[in-house]
Amino acid sequence: MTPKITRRNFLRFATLGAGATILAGCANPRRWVTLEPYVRPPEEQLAGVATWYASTCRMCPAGCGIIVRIMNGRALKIEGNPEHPLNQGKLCARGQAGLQLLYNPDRLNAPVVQSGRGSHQFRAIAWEEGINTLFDKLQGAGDQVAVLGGSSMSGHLYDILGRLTSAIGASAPVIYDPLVSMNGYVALKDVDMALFGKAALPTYDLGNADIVISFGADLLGPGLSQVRYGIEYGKFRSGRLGQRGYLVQLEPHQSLTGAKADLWLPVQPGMEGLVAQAIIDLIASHSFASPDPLRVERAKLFAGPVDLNKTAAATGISPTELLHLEQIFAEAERPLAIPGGGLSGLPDANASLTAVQALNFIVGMPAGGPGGMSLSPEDQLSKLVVKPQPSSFSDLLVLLGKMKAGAVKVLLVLGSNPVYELPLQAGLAEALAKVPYVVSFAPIVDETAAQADLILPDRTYLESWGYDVLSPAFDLPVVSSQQPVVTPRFDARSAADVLLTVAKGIPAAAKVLSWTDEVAFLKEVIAQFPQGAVTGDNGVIWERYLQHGGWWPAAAAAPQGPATMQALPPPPLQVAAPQFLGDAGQYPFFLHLYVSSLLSDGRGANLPWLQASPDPLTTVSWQTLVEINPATAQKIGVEDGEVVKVSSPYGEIEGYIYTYPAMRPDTVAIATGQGHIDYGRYASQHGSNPLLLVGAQPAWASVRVNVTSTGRKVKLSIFEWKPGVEEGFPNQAFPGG
Amino acid sequence: MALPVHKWTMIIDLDRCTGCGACVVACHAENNVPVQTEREITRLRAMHWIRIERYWQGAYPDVQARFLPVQCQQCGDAPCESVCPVYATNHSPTENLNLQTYNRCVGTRYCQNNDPYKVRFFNFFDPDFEDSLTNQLNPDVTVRTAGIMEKCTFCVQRIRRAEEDALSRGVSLKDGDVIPACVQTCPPGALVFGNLNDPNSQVAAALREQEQRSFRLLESLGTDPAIYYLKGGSSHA
Amino acid sequence: MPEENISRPSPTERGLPYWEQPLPEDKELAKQETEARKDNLLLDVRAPADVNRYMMDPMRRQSRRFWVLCVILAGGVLMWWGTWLYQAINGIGVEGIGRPVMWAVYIVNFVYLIGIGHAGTFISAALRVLKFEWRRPISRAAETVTLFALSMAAVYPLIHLGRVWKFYWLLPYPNQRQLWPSYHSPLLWDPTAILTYFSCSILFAYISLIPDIAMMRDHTTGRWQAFYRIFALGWRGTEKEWAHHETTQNVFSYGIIPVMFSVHTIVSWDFSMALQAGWHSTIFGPYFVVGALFSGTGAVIIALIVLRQTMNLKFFLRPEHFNGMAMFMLVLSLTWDYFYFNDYMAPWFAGAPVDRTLNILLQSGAYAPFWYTMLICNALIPALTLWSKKIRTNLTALFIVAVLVQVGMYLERIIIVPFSLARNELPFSWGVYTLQAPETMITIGTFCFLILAYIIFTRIFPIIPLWEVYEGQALHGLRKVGHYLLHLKSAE
Amino acid sequence: MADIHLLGLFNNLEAAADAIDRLHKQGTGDEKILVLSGSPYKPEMLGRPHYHGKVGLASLGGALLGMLLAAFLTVGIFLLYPLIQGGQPLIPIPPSLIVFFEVIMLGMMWAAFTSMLVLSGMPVFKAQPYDPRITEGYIGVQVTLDEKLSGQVEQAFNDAGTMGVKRQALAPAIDLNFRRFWGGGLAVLTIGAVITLLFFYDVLKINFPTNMNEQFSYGYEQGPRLAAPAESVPVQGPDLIAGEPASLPVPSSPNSLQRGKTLFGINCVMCHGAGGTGNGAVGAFFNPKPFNLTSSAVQNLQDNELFLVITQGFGVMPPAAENLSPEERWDVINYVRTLKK
Repeated sequence: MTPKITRRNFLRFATLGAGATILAGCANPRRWVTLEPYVRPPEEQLAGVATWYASTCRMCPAGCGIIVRIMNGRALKIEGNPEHPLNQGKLCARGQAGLQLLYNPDRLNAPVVQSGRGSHQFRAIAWEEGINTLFDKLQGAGDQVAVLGGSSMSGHLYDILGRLTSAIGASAPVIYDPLVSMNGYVALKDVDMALFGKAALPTYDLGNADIVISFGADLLGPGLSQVRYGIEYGKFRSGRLGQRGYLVQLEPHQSLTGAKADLWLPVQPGMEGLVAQAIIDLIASHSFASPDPLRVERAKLFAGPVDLNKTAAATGISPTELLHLEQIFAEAERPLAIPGGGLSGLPDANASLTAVQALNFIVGMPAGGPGGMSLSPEDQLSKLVVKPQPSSFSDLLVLLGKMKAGAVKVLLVLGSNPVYELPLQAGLAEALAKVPYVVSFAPIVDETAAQADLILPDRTYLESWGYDVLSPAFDLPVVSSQQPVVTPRFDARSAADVLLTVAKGIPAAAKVLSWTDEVAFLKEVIAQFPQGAVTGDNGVIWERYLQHGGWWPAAAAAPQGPATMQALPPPPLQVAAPQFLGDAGQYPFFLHLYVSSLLSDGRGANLPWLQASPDPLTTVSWQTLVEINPATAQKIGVEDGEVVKVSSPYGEIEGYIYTYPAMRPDTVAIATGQGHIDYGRYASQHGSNPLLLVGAQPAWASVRVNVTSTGRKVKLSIFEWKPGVEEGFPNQAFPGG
Repeated sequence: MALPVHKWTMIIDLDRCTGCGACVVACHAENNVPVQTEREITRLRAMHWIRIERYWQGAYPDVQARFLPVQCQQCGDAPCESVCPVYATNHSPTENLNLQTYNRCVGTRYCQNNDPYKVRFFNFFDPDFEDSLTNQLNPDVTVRTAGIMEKCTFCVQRIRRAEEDALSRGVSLKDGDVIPACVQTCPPGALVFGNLNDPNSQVAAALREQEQRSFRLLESLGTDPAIYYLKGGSSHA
Repeated sequence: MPEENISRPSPTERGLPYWEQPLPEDKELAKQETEARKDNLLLDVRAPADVNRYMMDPMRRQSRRFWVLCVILAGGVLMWWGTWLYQAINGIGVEGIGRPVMWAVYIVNFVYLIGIGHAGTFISAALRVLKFEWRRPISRAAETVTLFALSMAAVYPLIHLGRVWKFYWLLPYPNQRQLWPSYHSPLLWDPTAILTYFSCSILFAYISLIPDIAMMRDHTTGRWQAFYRIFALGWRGTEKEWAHHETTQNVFSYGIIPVMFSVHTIVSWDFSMALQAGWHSTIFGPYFVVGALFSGTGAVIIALIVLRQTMNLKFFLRPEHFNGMAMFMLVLSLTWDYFYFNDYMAPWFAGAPVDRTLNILLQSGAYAPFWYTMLICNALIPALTLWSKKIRTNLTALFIVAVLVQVGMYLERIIIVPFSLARNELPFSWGVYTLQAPETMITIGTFCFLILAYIIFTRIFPIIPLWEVYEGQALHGLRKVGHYLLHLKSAE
Repeated sequence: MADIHLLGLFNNLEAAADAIDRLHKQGTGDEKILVLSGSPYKPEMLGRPHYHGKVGLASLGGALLGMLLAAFLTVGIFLLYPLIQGGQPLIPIPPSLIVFFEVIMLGMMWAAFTSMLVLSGMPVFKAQPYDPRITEGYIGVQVTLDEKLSGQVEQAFNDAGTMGVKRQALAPAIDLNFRRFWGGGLAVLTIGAVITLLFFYDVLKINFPTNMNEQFSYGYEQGPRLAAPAESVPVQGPDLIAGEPASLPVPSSPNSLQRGKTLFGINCVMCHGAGGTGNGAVGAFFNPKPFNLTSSAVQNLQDNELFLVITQGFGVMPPAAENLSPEERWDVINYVRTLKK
């Protein structure tokens, strides 16, 4: 048939349909399509114009700018904000899946009170009642109020919480979630303070580096800013600088970064620091034709005696490889050393991190120039806006201590899920038992909300206001705006508004929190900004700020970076081999915990898209895998899909064996994210939670475990045909070569 | 009215692909691809229009994962087309697209058998979008019901929108006006999309420069795919 | 002819009816003739009145067992329909298929049943054309197998459709969808060929049935007579009717043989047109045809043996028939061996990665048991047994062999369809097919229907084409008469 | 006197042949004689002339019909619906050949069958001279002639040694049932075909929902309307910035009015009515009724206010932000201004 005929017929049908459409539109919530010529896909007849709103992604702390496609008042698609300096229009899997958080069928549609903690006996109440209850409780608690929050909380909410707590004399909010701790942000800041005299997070100009040695840092993984480092990696490989870049990855279990590295070295868990130190010592002792002779001098500041064989024995990296690493690093023009978050989970986290950061110091890259490490510049905004300051694990323990001591009458939990995220040893359970009243602001009943007395469902980030001060922000200090892109689908209220309302009644708080609602508050905060790149000529115009998705200066501010900083003369660095928790005989394997690419630290587990999408490296979805080297599997007599019990000194979980060729035989790798008990129909009853294997101290990355088979076997919900992929064709290589 | 002939082409740079899986989820969001339950996936019914095939190269300790994103190759001579008895899949010569008309499909599943890339996915059951999740569904794309074969369309709805806008504005499509969801979101820029007939387009340029790296999947079968892959490179130091 | 100089025997020395021809006086000759009559139906001439009774008695009264069997089979059929409904409502996913194995048992059954449907026509048409006299009593039994096997085969493509309620979109008819089916697709060559083959087989069987229905009409009363009267279409056996009957049967015989060959070739093209390892082969056409005849002959043998034992047809079905069929099956088995070797050899020699993987899978991999069983059943057993006349004429042995051949040929189709599909060019998307309850029940149900329809048919219509038998016997007798006439002619 | 049928039965061929010879001697023509038998005999054996049937010819005609049908199915369809598939030519020869072969064979054999019935006058439902014994191997010789001559015919039969003679009055020459059968059959087929065609083309229509007509997704202009979030600013830019003039209003030009009229017709008429008096067809469903745009209450509003109402919607009135670009909204406003009475 000719397209013309079809078109005419279609038009006829369409006009017939139009009337029906409107009527159906009024009556029937579903779509009514009239008969079309069946040869043409309906994808070819499109109407309507989409509206796009700029906002900020809160699926992880990175804070990418997003634009959301709205039709009919419904959010259809999230895309990266092309104007945004951080992610430049790109987005990761979790960012794309945010829509299912917005429209998650398990969201609470009203505030609820729980008749008994953990009973799931919820009673829906009116918002007024909920707010009044919260008010009464706060009234009664006086200064014995504690706040536990997550790191992806909006800045203004943190600000309001801070003002509230200080006004009533309570201790400052504690911001903690696994992503923060597993990235070692707190520890890194301390190290940078010590080395560079500035407590800021480091950012790495991967795109302009030529030699990169990553000490277990999963740059391309979910932990850090997956999108930004993805973009950087693209540049890194594009060979703009006349070379393709050379990436060395040291890690016991191959991550996405390891898969893309040019040299993957399975270092013994926890020994990355030693490798870094060995490189420093070698640089100090040898003298190569380095582009910057000062490197040797700087190295000497840290160097100690070097014993290659000892290091090799300890780390499992052969002397020649160590020499190779040292040589390429010292000779490279723009080398880069990146510490993995895992280092922060070692007993001597500080030493290891320092060793790696020292390498960057030794390189002595001029800041502002291409390549090298620089320190995140958001401190320039510290006078203007407040951003959540992640607390260390010890801060958290202090809070728990207070709770156990009964010094906390009301606990507010916002944007974090400690019951799921904290190891049992931390003793959150008994701490909570001591707290008379727990209020959760979770939009979905998660494990913590299930232990709360009152749940005032917050709005998800796509329907609420806020801003995020990027940290780490790469070259520019950025305040990323967050605005509702749709009218709320559920009867939820923004926590900030709730708190502002409550504050009205508390005299002390009413003085410092005089705003009618959060928008007024935000407007006031934004109004004081200087002129930015996208915010018009006469200072910040609120609308422009929302329209373009944030505020950032037109050009890079004063150069940030090591060179501008006077390194305090450090003591000779001595990294000790970490002491792993658990007796080597009883627990023969090292536990390698890593952040799941899709579910991240578990906050993504309630989104079907993330649950059902195959993990990039194992192609398994919905399940918790216990990854071990095939040789090891043979040794202990387990095979794919076998249900095993993984036990550590602190706990034990069940998981399914997956033989993973690219990992050390003495290591067991488990991804976080699964094992929810609550948190919605998609999250609950899938897999198990490896965080239960960790003890009650910061050293989450130095645990030994044992693996024993339960004899049961299951089918892996796997996308690849594993035998096929492993055997492949007789004498045939990978298609991409 | 004679439409300009577009040869829509995608380039996948295996050197840049980090296997992060952003494209997979972006495709789900854009094309209303239903998610499969754990049980269904164990029965080999996972459904992702674009998938990242992961192969292993070498043996421990020199082993490394290699990623190969595979989606419908939009073949010039598609084996899947000619076996469809109801014209549910047919070819658009003006765009070199491999069109799929869900409404016509009766579910013989022959196209999947005859498709060497196995990038066609069959709806074994009705998709279940839990109540409020339906708010997100893209009205530009039909929600497929049970018994229907579906596959990557190069986001034909985005192509159509771009074309209609261009028509209404009276201009011709520029390079970058059409970007499928997966290409749009790919952080390292491993995916590039454009019109190969336009010598100034990104794809044409990339193919000119990266000629020696480029190959097409199972090209020997004579399917004339519209997706070019760039081999993963390697550097030594 | 000139009337005057013809001399006729007077009424007194009038000839006897051909069924009353006496034995020769000579003892020796008489003995030989009785011997010959024992195992040769066409020489063992009886009065048609009696022969009719031989045929109709078993049709008249049925044992209790028969009805029980019918009920059981009917139950099977209901199970089939129920399962089909369940599948249509829930989606084809209740079947065990998944990526990349999109076709499985349903297509296997389809190919297998089409294959069964071949021997019938072949025996009744080809042997008729080639003037094999011994085919006369068995042709209808074979045709009937064809009819019901085909009717089931025609159902399977529908069962396997993802949206069976839209099956009519596959038919070429003017419609408001502004589209016709695409004849590019082998899936449309199939129905075209099957429609031709099926409808013509029905007509062919009916044509040869008309005179026997007339016989039933003449020898029944009441309601049944009315029933037969309708289907006899007023057949009287006039010269004109017989003449048209003759020509039509010849047209069908000559026409349906090439159609038969084309049908299974086209079925094989469903596979060999695809870019699939283990399918993409030029030998598939003849290979499938031979396989079809092979399994079909086996099926007919099974049917004949069962009929002979249950309906007491020892008079019609004699060792000579089983002997002939068995020999036929042996030849076909050897031919199948050759074609299979042919189909196996080429990929083995070329050694393309996929083909090699597939061969490994079959020879030493998970599917090895199926593969070897197939080879044993299809090649080894017929070759070892059927050479001996003892076994060929021993019904029990022959029955077992025929059943094993069915098993072998069914396995062959399984190996071709789901097993080949499990491997392709991208190891990432390999897979496996696991049998599930629904398709098992549907398969059993359809075979129940096949058997039920068959046995009911045999109770309503004569399963032996009596008129053909009479023709044969009469012609045997007539030779003498004709000789005599000629002798007279030559006399003057 | 009327003709009658005489049927003589013989239990063997010679006798039958003898009888026929005798009839010939009596001068009975072969056309008056008919031989009935339970299994086919060559007419020559009974000294009867050979009979030449026309079935072969008929089946040839059927084959030709089949060829035409095949030609339509293949070439015809490919030309009617030129859709490219799998890089094949528009009219692929080999597949067409397959269809040709099969359909030709179909036509041939069906024609053979039909012609067999028609030519041999089947089906016959009237009573005919017949005897059940014919299917027991007996041979019947039927003679149709004047009753006067019946005597000598019976004589001939007896001389030939008949097993019995049956006489039957001549039935009406034409068999109405025969006509009814074929004519009726043809009529039924035609009517059936016509009715089905009416269904195929939706002239007669059963309105049952087919797959995917009802979509889970919320289409354009449908669903329960959700208002745009208050105070949020889309990427396209704010429609109004507090304290600033409306962003680039379009001056009221004839073009703008023309565009506005069209857009008004598409987006507003269904509720506000063609004249804007609020009497639209769909508006009738709503309570409160849509505004009367010609009223001073509306006309006195500022442009900016109208713009906001169009953009964000008002009460049950849906926001048009998604369907109208800001310029288009200004066109509509310009047009609405002209509705003032």
